[in-house]
Amino acid sequence: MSTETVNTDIKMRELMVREALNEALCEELARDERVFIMGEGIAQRGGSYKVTVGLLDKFGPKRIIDTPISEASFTGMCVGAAITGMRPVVEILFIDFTSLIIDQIVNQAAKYRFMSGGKGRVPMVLRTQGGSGNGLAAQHSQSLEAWYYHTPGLKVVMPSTSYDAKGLLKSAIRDEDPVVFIEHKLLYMDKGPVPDTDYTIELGAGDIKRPGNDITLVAWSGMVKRTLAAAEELSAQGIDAEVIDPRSLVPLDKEMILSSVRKTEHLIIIQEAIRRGGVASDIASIVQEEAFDYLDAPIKILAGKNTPIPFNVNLEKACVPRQEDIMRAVKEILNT
Amino acid sequence: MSTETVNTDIKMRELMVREALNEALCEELARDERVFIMGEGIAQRGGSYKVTVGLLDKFGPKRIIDTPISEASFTGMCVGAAITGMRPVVEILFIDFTSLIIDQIVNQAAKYRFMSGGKGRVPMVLRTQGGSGNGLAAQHSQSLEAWYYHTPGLKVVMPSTSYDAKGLLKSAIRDEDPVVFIEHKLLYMDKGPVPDTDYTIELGAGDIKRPGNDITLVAWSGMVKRTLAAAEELSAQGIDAEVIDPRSLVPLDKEMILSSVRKTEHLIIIQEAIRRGGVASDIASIVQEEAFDYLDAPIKILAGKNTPIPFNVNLEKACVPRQEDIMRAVKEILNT
Amino acid sequence: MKAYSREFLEQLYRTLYTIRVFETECIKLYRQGLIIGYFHPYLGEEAVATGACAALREDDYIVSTHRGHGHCIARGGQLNKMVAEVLGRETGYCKGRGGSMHIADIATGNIGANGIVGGGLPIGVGVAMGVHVRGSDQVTIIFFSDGACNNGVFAESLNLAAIWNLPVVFMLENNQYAVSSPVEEMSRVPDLYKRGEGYGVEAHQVDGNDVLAVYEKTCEAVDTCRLGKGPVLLEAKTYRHSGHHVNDPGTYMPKERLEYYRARDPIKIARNNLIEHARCTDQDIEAIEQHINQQMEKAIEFGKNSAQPSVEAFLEEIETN
Amino acid sequence: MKAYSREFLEQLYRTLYTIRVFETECIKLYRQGLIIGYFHPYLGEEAVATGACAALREDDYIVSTHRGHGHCIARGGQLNKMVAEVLGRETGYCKGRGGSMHIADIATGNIGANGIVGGGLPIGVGVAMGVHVRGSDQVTIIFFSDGACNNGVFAESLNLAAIWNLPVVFMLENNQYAVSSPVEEMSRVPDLYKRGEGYGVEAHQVDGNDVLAVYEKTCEAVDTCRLGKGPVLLEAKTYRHSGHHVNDPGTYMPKERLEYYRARDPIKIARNNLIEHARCTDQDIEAIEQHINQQMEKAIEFGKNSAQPSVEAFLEEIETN
Ligand SMILES: Cc1ncc(C[n+]2csc(CCOP(=O)(O)OP(=O)(O)O)c2C)c(N)n1
Ligand SMILES: Cc1ncc(C[n+]2csc(CCOP(=O)(O)OP(=O)(O)O)c2C)c(N)n1
Ligand SMILES: [Mg+2]
Ligand SMILES: [Mg+2]
Repeated sequence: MSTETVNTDIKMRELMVREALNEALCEELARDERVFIMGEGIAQRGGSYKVTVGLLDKFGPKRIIDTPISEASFTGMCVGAAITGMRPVVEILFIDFTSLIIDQIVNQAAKYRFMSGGKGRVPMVLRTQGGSGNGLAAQHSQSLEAWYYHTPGLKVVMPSTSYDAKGLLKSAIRDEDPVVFIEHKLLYMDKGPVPDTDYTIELGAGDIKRPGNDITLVAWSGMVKRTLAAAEELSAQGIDAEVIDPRSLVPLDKEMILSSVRKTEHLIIIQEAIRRGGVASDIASIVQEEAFDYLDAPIKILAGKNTPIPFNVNLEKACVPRQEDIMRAVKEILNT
Repeated sequence: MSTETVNTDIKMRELMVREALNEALCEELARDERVFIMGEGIAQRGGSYKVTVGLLDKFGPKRIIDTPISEASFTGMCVGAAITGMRPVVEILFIDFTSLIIDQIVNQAAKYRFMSGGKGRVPMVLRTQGGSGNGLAAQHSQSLEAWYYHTPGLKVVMPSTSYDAKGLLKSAIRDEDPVVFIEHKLLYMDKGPVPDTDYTIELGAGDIKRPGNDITLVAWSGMVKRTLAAAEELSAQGIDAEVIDPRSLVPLDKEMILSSVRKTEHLIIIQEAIRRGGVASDIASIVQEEAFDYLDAPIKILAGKNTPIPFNVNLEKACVPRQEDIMRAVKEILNT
Repeated sequence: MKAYSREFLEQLYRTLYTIRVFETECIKLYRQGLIIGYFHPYLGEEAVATGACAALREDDYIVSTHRGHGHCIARGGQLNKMVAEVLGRETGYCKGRGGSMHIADIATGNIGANGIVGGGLPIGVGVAMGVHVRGSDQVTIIFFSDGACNNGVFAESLNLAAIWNLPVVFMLENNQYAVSSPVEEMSRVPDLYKRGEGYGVEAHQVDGNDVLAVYEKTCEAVDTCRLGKGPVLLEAKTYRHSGHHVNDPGTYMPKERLEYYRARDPIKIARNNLIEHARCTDQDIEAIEQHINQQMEKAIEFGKNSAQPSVEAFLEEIETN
Repeated sequence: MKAYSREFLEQLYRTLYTIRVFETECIKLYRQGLIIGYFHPYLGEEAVATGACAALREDDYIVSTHRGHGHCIARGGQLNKMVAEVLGRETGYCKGRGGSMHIADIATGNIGANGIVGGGLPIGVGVAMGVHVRGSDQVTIIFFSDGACNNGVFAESLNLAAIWNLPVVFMLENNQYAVSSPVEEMSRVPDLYKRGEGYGVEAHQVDGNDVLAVYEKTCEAVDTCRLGKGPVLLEAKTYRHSGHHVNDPGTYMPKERLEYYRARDPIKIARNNLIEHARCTDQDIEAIEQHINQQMEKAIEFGKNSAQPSVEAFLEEIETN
C-alpha cells in the first residue's frame, strides 16, 4: 500500500480478500453496464469461494451468468463479447482448468488486437485461482502464471492483500486489453484494510511491502505473507530485508526491483510455482543482466518442488517454500 | 553428433530431417507392435510436412490413424492407450494447436504416474511443430516449449539436425514417460548425415555442435543453424565460439553448459520464443547461480520479439534473432 | 423380472451396501477432520456402478470420475487401500499422493478417478483404441455425469468412438446436477442420451436406481461392444442423496424431488429383490451387512494405523524429476 | 421461385462473381510468389456467404473462418484492403500483420477469420451474448465447416447458444472435407445438421450451391433469432472446386463428384436466375462482370503499389508490449 497516497479522511474497513474482490466487481458492475460476469456456480451459489455472492440479486441473471461446464466456449464467448463492446469478466474456478481455455486466451484474446492491425480490442478479465494448500491434490493446486506471463498481449495480475485485490481488479476491468487475474486459494479469508472510496491501483506498479536495506526479497500472491513473516523474524535477528510484491507480473515493475537490488546487492525470489521455467527465473535473468555489477552473490530462487502437488498434507507443505526456508536462504546468501 | 561414438564402418546417408523422422517412426513401428500413430491427415496424405509418408501402406489403418479435428480427445485417447500398455505417438500439426490439448498433456499425461503412486506410466510421444518463418502468421508460428518445460512429469525434446531428430525420436518412443517432441517447420527439408544403423540418442545429452574457447552460445531447434553460421563467420574474425545444442530441454544437460561457461566465461543464449518467461531465462538463472564466479559479463539472451508473429515477411523476420544479431551480441559482450 | 441366482443378487447387494457404508463412514472421518480436500460421495447412485461393473469381464476396463469411490468398489477395489488413500497414507492406492479424486486401481482395470470433469472421456476411448489395435475384445466403461456432457470432449469422444466402432460403453450417470446447476438449465434436452443420435451412436435411458435394470442394459451394451459394434451410450437417471461434496449442504435440491429418490433408494430396491426373488430373510441380509460393516471398520483401522508418507523419502523421490 | 427484384438478383450475382474473381486472381498472385503462407480459396462455395449475408441487417455480425475471403466480400468488405492484406501491405485490413487467415473488418461487423478451426464458434456466441446483455436484436451468423463440427467447441457453443436462446445462426458450410478427410469417414452421420436435435436446436439442410435457397433459409433463421427464439443451425451442402489450399492439388476428391458440383456451380445457377427471372441478357451480365474485373484489377494495382509495413515502426510499436 506504500506506493499509493491514501487520503487520511478515508475510512478503512478490515475486509477479507474475497470481500474486497466482491466490492470491486460490484462497483464496476454498477459503474459500467458493459460489464458482465460468467462462470460455473457464480450466480445462484455465489462462487465456490464466495467472491460473487450477492451479485445475482443486485444485477440480475442477464449480467451474472451461471454456465455449464463448457470452459473453452464460455471463455471464447467473452472474447467475442469484448470485441463487440462489452467488458466481460470470466471466472475459471481453478487455474488448473485454464488448460481448457488457453486456446481462447492465447490464440484469440491475446492476439486479436495485433492480428486486426490494432482495430479490435479485447477488454476482458479472466479471474482464476491458483496455488496449493488445501489438500486438493495435483489437478487443483498448480501455480501456472508462467504460461500467461510468456504470452505477448496479456497482462498478468496476482494480488496478495485485500487492498491490492480490490484496486487491481478494478483496474483490470477498466483495462482495454485482456488481463489474467490470479487469486490464491489460501488468501480469500485473509483480512486487511480497504478504504471505502473508489480507488484503483495501476497495473505495473509494484509495492514495497516492507522497506529494508540488507537484501531484496521478491514474492507475489501466496508467498508474500510468509516472506513478510520471515522478514519480521529476521529483523529481530538484525537482518533488514526489503520485501517487494510486484503485484502485476505483466507489466512488471522492473525498476522497483532493480533499484532495490542496487541498494541491497542481494536478491532472493520466492515463488510457489516450480522453479523450471518459472517467472522467478525470468526476473533473475533480467536482474543479472541489468544489475550485474551490483550483485554481491548469485541471485537465489526459492521455488516449488519439481513435482505435481501431492494430496497428503505433509507432502503438500514440503512442496512449497516455507517461512523457515526463506529465513535459511537469506542467512545463507548473507553468510550469517 | 560429436558426443556419440559412431562406428566408422557405418554407412552415412544424407537425409532430410523429415526423412530421418520418418525412418525413426518406421523402425519403431516395426520393432514394437504397441506403437501406433494418430493425427490429422497423417495416414492417407502422409502429413502436412510429409513426415509420415508411406507408413499407412506399411503398417495399415489400425496403426496409422487419420483423425477428425478433435485434438483434445484424440490426444486424451493416447493417454488412455499408453496407460494400458500401448506406445502411441500423436501428431499435433502446429504447436499453436497444443493449446487445445494442454489439459490432456499437463493434467493427465504428465501427472498420471505421480497421481497413481507410481503404478501407472504414460509412455506416449506428442510430436508437434513450432517456430516462425513461412508467413503463417500469429496462430501458426509460436515457440511454446516453455509451457511444457514448466510442467513436472514431461520431457521436452527439440532436435536441430537429421541425425538428432532420428536418434531422439526413437528414444522418445522408447521412453516410459510422456515426451513432447517439437520439430521446427523450417528444418524439415534440411539435409544431414544419418547412419543406416539402429542408433538412439539419450534424452538429456546435449551436443557441442562446435567447440570453442571464447564464448558459449546455447541454442536449440531453429536457432542452431544460424548460431553455427554466426560462429563460423566470427571465427574468421578471430572469435572462437562454442555452440551447444541441448537437444532436449528436459532433461537439460546442465553440466555441459556449465563446464563450457567455466571455460569461456561468457554466455549468450539464443531462443526463438519471446524472452519473457522463456527457457533461455531459466538457463540464465541456473548459470548465474551455479557459475557466478566464472562469469565475466552478464549473461545475454537473444530472443524473439515480444509480439504475436506478424504475417508480413519482413516483420516476421525481424521478430526472431538473426545471424547478424548473434554476431553483434557476441562482439558486444566480448567488447570487440 | 428375469431369474437370477441368489448368489448373484447377494453379490450385487454386497457391492451396493459396501459403497453405502464406505461413503457413510468416510463422511464421518471427514467431519472429524481426518479426511481433507474434496470428497464427493456416491450416495444414492450406487446402483449405477454396481449394475454396470457386474456386466464386465475381469479383463475389461473402467474409467472413473471425481465421484469415483463407487466405481472403484464395484470393480473390486480393496477397502483397505481406499481408506488409506483418502486418509493420505503410504499404504493407500496412490501412496497418499492422489487422494479421493485420483484413486486408480490398475489391477482391477480401473484407470482411475479424475479431477477434471470430462477428463476421463477421451482416456477411456483411448483405452478402447488400444484394445482395437491389439485385436482384443475387452470392453471399456466410461463413467461420467450430466455436467461432463457439456465439456466438448464428450461430443468429440462420442464421435471418435463411433467412427472407429470402438468397444466403449459411455455410462452417463445423470444425477441431474453439476454442483448446484440443474441439468434442465444447462441443456434444453435434459434427457442427455438423445445427443447420441446425431453422432450415430446407439443410446438408451435406464433407471439408475434399479441395479438390475442397469445391469441388464449394460449387458446388452457390452455384448454390442464385444461384437465390434460399439460404442453404446447409456443414460442412467439417478439423484444424489446429499450435496455435491461433503461440505455442500445441497440446499438447491428440492425436498420433494429428494424424497422421491430417497424412496427409490437403490439399496432398498436391491434389498427387496433379495427378499422377493431370492428368498432372503431380514436376518440373511443383516448378516451380509454385518460382515461389510466389520470389513469397513477393519479398513478404517488399517488406514488410521498406516504410516504417513515420509517427507524425506518423497523429497528424495522427486529429486530426479 | 419467389419473385425477386432484378436489382436484388444482380446484387447477389455481383457478390458471387466478386468472390470468384478475388480468389481466381489471388491464386495467380500466389503462384507468382506475391502471396505467401496459407491461402484457402472459397471457390465453389460462394453461394453460402452470399446468400447468408444478404439476409442480414447492416448492424448484424458475422464470424468467419480460415476460408474467409467470401464472407468478408459478402459482408461488404473492400477489395483494396483485402488484396493489400493478403499481400502483407500496410494498407491492408490488418496492416499486413494478419494476412489471409486473420482478416477482420470491424466496420462491416465481420469479427474476422480465424486460424484455429472452430475458433470462431464460441466467439460468435459471445458476440450474441453481448447483444443479449445490451438488449439489442442484432443477429450473428457464425460460418464454419464440417471439420470444425468435430472440435468440441461446436457442441459446447451450440448448447450455450441454446440454453440462453441467443440470436445465432450457425452456418455450417459442409464442403465435405477437412483438408483431405472426407466427412463420411469423420462422422457416422455426414448430414451434420442432425447434431442439432440432441441439443434442442432447430436445424435444417439447404443446397449450398443455390444462393437463393441459402438466402431464403437464412432469412427464416434470422427472423427466428431476431424474435429471441434462436439459435438455428443451417447446414449448407457444397463442395470445393479445388484443393484445401492453393498448394493442395486435391487429388483425393473423386472426379465424378467434383464434376457433379462443378455442373452445379453457384455462379452458373445465379447467372441462370438472372436470365430466367430477371430478364438479364448475356451482355448485361458481361457488363457486370467487366466492372468487377476492373475493380479487382484496380485492387491488385492498389495492393502492389502499397508500401510494405515499416520494420522500424513495427519494432517501435511493440517496444511497449
Ligand atoms: C473441467 C472442470 N470444470 C470444473 C470443475 C469443478 N467441478 C468439479 S465437480 C463439478 C460438477 C460436475 O458435474 P457432473 O459432471 O454432473 O458430475 P457429478 O458431480 O454430478 O457427479 C465441477 C463443476 C472441474 N473439476 N473440472
Ligand atoms: C484446431 C485446428 N486443428 C487443425 C488445424 C489445421 N487445419 C486448417 S484448415 C483444416 C481443415 C478444416 O476443415 P473444415 O472445418 O471442414 O473447413 P474447410 O477447410 O473445409 O473450410 C485443418 C485441419 C487448424 N487450423 N486448427
Ligand atoms: Mg451430475
Ligand atoms: Mg470442410
